[in-house]
Amino acid sequence: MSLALDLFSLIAISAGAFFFFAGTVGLLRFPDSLTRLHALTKADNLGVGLIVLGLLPRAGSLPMR
Amino acid sequence: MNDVLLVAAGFILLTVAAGLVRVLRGPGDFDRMMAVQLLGAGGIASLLLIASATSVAGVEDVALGLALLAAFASVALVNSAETDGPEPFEGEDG
Amino acid sequence: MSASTLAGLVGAALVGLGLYGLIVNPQPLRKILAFNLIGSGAFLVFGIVARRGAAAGFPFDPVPQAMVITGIVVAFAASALAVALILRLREETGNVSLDSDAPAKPPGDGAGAS
Amino acid sequence: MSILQVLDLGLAILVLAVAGWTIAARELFASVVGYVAYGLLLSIVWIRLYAPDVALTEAAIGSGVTGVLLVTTGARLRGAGGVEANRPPGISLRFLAPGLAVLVAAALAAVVLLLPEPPTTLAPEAREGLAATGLGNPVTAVLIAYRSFDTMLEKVVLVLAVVGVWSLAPDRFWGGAPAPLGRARPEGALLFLDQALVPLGILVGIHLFWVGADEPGGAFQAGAILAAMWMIVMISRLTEPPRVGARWLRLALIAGPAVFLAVGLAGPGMAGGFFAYPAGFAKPIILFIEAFMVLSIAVTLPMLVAGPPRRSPEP
Repeated sequence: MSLALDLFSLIAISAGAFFFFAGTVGLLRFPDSLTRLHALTKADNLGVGLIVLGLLPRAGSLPMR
Repeated sequence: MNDVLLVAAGFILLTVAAGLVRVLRGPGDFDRMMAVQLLGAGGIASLLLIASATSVAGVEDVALGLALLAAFASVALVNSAETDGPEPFEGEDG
Repeated sequence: MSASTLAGLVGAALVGLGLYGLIVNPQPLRKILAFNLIGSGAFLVFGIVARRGAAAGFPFDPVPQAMVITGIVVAFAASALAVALILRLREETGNVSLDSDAPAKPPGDGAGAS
Repeated sequence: MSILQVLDLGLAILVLAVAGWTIAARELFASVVGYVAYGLLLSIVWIRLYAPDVALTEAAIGSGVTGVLLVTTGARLRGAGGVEANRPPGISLRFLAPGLAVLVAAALAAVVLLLPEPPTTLAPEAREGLAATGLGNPVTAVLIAYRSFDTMLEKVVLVLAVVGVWSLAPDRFWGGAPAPLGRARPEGALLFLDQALVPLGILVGIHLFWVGADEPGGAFQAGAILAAMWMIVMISRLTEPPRVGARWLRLALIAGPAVFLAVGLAGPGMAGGFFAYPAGFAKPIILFIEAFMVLSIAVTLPMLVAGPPRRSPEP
């Protein structure tokens, strides 16, 4: 069970980090403000969301641990 | 596992720090603000990762507060950014 | 080097940076910003005192931390007062210069002088 | 070198770089944007120092509300020109200032490196005090119980700052309302954000106050969040800054220190000491005081940002 949860954390956090990377590339490379905003919102929502999801199994109050 | 969290935190911090180049280059005020928004999101993410790896208790509420304040800061910055329209604060002397 | 020593050195460097900005930057609002930079550097130095004082089962000494929290709030109150003074100065003299021999405009529509 | 050390070093460089930008930027706005980013990074440094309470206070008041104060003032000053009216410093100052800054920074760095070993600490005393209060968060216990007199006086300082700001108003505006915080025409997106964010923010503020007894959080952080929510509503012009003569405003401003002082003065009767809390009742009394402190802080911070009254009081 613990191994599966660790694997879940790993995948979710890696995916979140990837979205941050993509958001930054978009912010730096896209030509105008509106397209940059578009890239930014992906990083904001998916990046933080996935990382919080990945950290969930490590939260102390979860009885599964 | 802790090392993985720290590497992820470092990676996110590095990417959003690269995004801060937009603060330097601009060109407009709104581009600068967007870079800070990205840093806000990345900062919250790496803060959670670091706190989880070094076992600092109770950072969930800190992250919640930071997220709210990032939204507040962007509202206030948009409000006072220079635009082409009329002056943002009209004089309303009685 | 431990994490807390590094943070303390960052705090010292921030105080230096803020001091430089406070002296060199001509705009009053930027001076207030630089002053806040000095403040946060000093708080950081205080913070490592708290971290080094870890004892009795706490990973930190709560007394300096509580003092830093009150300090941050008082620093904000001081900034707000300084900003209000700048706004009043603009109202009285027509500009926000801190130069004593700056070109002074006549006071705006009878705003002060009571 | 472990991963954590590399991370710390990178964080330190990043903080210093952003701080350098706030000093070096040409315009006020770019500088303040850098300052808000700096506050966020600094809160990660505070987490590394195991100080989540300070991290939230620093991000909320130290960089968030201070940054908003500065850009709002910048926009107000821009309205009539004259922001750039100052001359750059002379040539001698430009060479002296870096020397002085390096000297002060080096002296402080020496202090940091030469801190006494073993470190002095008050943590055991705070631990004893914590046991008496029934709280779980040592920082809150220090603020409200162990060093309660300091915290009360610090609230008085906030009230004095409001008095100072208000007394800078011209006589004819006395008792009136401060200038509006937002643009003349509110925008649709902002109104939508109000509806989505502000109720959530109020909930989070109250939550931070309540968990502050046992976990990171407390009166200052909760008050700052609630203050930020009120300022958002004022920025979108759904409500205007209140008249400074309004009785409810005056009462809300002094409620925190007044209740705190009253409980402190009742201490000798209840528990045999100035600012002493009776055994067994400490926690409810502390939460009672904190509730009024949250109210006072939530009202004080927006009034400090709004500035002195700028409109004549209604007859």
